[in-house]
Amino acid sequence: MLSLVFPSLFKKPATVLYPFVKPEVVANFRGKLKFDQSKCIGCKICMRDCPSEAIEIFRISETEKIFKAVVRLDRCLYCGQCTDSCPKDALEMTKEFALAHFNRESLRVDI
Amino acid sequence: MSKRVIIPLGPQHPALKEPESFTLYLEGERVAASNVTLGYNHRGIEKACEERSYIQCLYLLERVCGICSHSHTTAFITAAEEVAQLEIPKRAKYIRTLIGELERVHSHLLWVGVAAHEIGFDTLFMYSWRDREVVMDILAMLTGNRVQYSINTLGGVRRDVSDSQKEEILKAIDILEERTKYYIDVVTTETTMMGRLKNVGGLTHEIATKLNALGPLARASGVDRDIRRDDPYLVYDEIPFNVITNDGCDVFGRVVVRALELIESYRIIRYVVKNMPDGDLTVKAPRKLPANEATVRYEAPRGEDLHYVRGNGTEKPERVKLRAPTMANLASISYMLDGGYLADVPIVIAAIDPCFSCTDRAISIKQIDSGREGTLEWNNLRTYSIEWYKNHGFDAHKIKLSR
Amino acid sequence: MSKEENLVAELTQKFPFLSEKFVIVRARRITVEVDRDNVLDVFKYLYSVHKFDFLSTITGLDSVENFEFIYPVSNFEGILLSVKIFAPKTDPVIKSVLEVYKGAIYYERELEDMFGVKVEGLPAGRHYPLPEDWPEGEYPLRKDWKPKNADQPNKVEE
Amino acid sequence: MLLSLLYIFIFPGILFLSVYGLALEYLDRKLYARFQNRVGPPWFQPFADFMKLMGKEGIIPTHADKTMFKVLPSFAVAAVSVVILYLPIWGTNSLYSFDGDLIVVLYLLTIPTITFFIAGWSSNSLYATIGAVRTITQLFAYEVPLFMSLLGPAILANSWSVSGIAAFYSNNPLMALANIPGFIVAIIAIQGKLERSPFDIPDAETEIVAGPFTEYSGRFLAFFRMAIDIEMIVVASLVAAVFLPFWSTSIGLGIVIYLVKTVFIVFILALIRALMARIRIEQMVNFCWKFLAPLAILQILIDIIIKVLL
Repeated sequence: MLSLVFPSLFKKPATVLYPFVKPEVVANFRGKLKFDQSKCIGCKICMRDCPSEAIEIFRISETEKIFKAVVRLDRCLYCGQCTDSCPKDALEMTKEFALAHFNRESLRVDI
Repeated sequence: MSKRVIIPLGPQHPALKEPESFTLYLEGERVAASNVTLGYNHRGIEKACEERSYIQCLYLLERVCGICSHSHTTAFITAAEEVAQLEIPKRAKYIRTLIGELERVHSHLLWVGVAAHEIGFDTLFMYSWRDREVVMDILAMLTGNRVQYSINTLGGVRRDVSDSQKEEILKAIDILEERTKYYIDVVTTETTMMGRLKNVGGLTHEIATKLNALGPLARASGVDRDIRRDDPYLVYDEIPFNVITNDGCDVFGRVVVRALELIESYRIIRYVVKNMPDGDLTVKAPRKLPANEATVRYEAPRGEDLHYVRGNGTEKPERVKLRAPTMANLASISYMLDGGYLADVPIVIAAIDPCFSCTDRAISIKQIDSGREGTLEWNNLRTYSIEWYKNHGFDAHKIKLSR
Repeated sequence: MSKEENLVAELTQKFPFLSEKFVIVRARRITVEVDRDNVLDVFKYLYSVHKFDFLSTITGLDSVENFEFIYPVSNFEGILLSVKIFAPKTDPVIKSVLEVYKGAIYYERELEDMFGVKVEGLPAGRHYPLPEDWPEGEYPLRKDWKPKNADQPNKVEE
Repeated sequence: MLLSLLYIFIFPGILFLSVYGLALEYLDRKLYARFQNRVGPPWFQPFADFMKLMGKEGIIPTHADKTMFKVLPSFAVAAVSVVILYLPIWGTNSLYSFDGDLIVVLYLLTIPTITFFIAGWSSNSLYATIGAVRTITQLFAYEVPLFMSLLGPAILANSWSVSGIAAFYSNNPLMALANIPGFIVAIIAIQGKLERSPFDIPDAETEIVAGPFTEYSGRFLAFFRMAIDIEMIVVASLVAAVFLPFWSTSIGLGIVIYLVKTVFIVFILALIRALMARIRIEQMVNFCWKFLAPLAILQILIDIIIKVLL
């Protein structure tokens, strides 16, 4: 054990000082959702498949088929099922993380 | 004036990472008897599953336990696919096996750290967790997350493994194998560790069989039971591997079993990576599953994980039943604690690698003091303990500990 | 004949009332329906002769008019035999298997609390999977049981 | 008079001890972290911890003995602080010295352990009581080897005062080589004295939460932690004075040498802490009596033989 412990005095620490040093997340990280309004057809399969009722799709125009998505970050599990379920690939997951906030209302965001 | 001291260990205690309660009846430093109370983590998951579609259940069951999340989803999804009579592609099976074995590596390395921490050896804890980051990074690279992999879906897997990722895996496995061999060396030569692990928490072969112990706990008592070989699922019937058993019957034996299982897991991972066939990742799965039933046993890192699924022709399952390995090993805990030292309680509890979230998904336990032969009355056990004590040259009645 | 068929043949010979009750689902999976009064004899025979010494769990099921209980027992050959017994809802009483399987005590207590069945021969003990102050007559895993706030919508309000 | 006050309150009294104690605690924690390949705390962390604890509410349990509960932390700090007056800081002369102060120092060093015991006992809590019993059991195990390991050098130096021993070995540095077994025993025994791994049995957190200090909070706990920090300096200074024969007549260089010696001892202590698992109380007692005590007796024999030969 000594041969492991002693040399590590002179090695770079394995820990990362997180808030000061942002780690690089993996390429296919499942972070905050991103919504592409132009692709959405309003089928609402994502709403039906979401395990935690985190996402909702609203129609915002009376005349045209334009939709907006609202996601509740406090409920979202970041499982990515909605991106798999979406038939038009309107949803995708970004690398954005650290989404905490001080109140619940701020966690309900339009994406 | 009572001669025994009753020590609560939990629900909140530094030695326990999850809420559960052990009541220890102490005679000096010796544990005369113990009670286990669980239920603090009861979340009603089985009931909740009945009100969700199969896909939603999958993500719920993934959160039964953080560490064996892949075990629970794989067991559930295999059962669901059996209900639906789906044959998933070979490549998907290989990827599930790969993630499952990587999870076993991560779980066992985590356990080494926890066990070292329980006996006050924080340096080993820090180093084994540092090296665990290697496998965590691999899992994150493959699945997109460090803990909740979410790789299973009805009819296959969600992410593919590319050739460059395969190389990364093999590289990481080489590093891990070297590190694991080093830790085996440390654990088997470091005198303070040996002193703390040898002849602690004894569980003989007969008792282990009788109390239906499973997983590394049972294998360290010489019970040759491994679902991967006995009742193969996924592609384990194609993979050559050995089932590790040990006749130590103590905590040290459990360390050895887990350490050698790590080495076996590395072999399995290498085989899986090298022999992974090409093909599709998923087959088309129906949303409504027929009225049928299936029972699946899965060798999770901690032992046999059993899932029972019954469909009823709708989108939602009629009944989902899961039994986590810790649940079956609880009977052994009280047995192993009795007669040991207070100082050994944390390591003995840690030695079954308890996961109380899994266990508590729908259960709580008040275990009657289990004795040498079946169920001993508390008084008999206490008398037994006091006599044992006297025979070893120490009379508990002379200590005034409690007021 | 496969080992599953051998086992079925042998058990049918020993217990004639079990004929036609066996289903070989797939390799290593057999289910059998047993009358609740005979189940202990079957378990004793399985335990001692065929070394089915491992009881994984007891699954309870509420199938509207009946309760169904499934005992998956296994041996070292990897055969999982699911023994099913039924109890009508009007008379929900089953016998304890504790004398054969020592580890069953937790599973049986779970049945008592979650389904409200009476398990004969189970030693008195603590209120079991549920907290001590759980109200009488509330059995969560029965199909007609709903949580208190089940009618409150859990939707995103707009 | 003014000089005495200066000695007591500034240097090497309370102020120096608190600052240097916190500095050594930082060094210990930092080294421990670096041994484990971690980053470790920033330099002001022990000070920040101390200030934070001082500002927190001190909760006294209903069933505890209130007077004892409040008095004991200050008592522990006072007892360990007094010891420094008898230890040589620079050069070989301590501030107050008389023949036989070695015995006084050893007994003063026992007092904090006793206060831990009483503190645990008077908290009237289960974990604290068990911690207290373990503290006192451990005291009986390591105290005798520690005393005997210091006895050998004293016999060879023919002096019962710490400064006398220090002066002897500083004048005859080669003689210190005879005391290597004693040095090993002393280093191991002070691990027990300071309740550090592998002998952190009395406050084993995974077993009995925080041992005797389970019920302590706020400034009472702050004082106890300060007492433990000061105890570390004092014990390190004692071992340095008896076993490490380097000195200088000038005050400046003398203090530097003193600091180097104590830092060296803390380095060894941190290394041992990083390398060992916690052992059980009965293994600890066995180890102390079966290995440390004979080794200490061997040390005494070596010293007597050398003395006779000379």
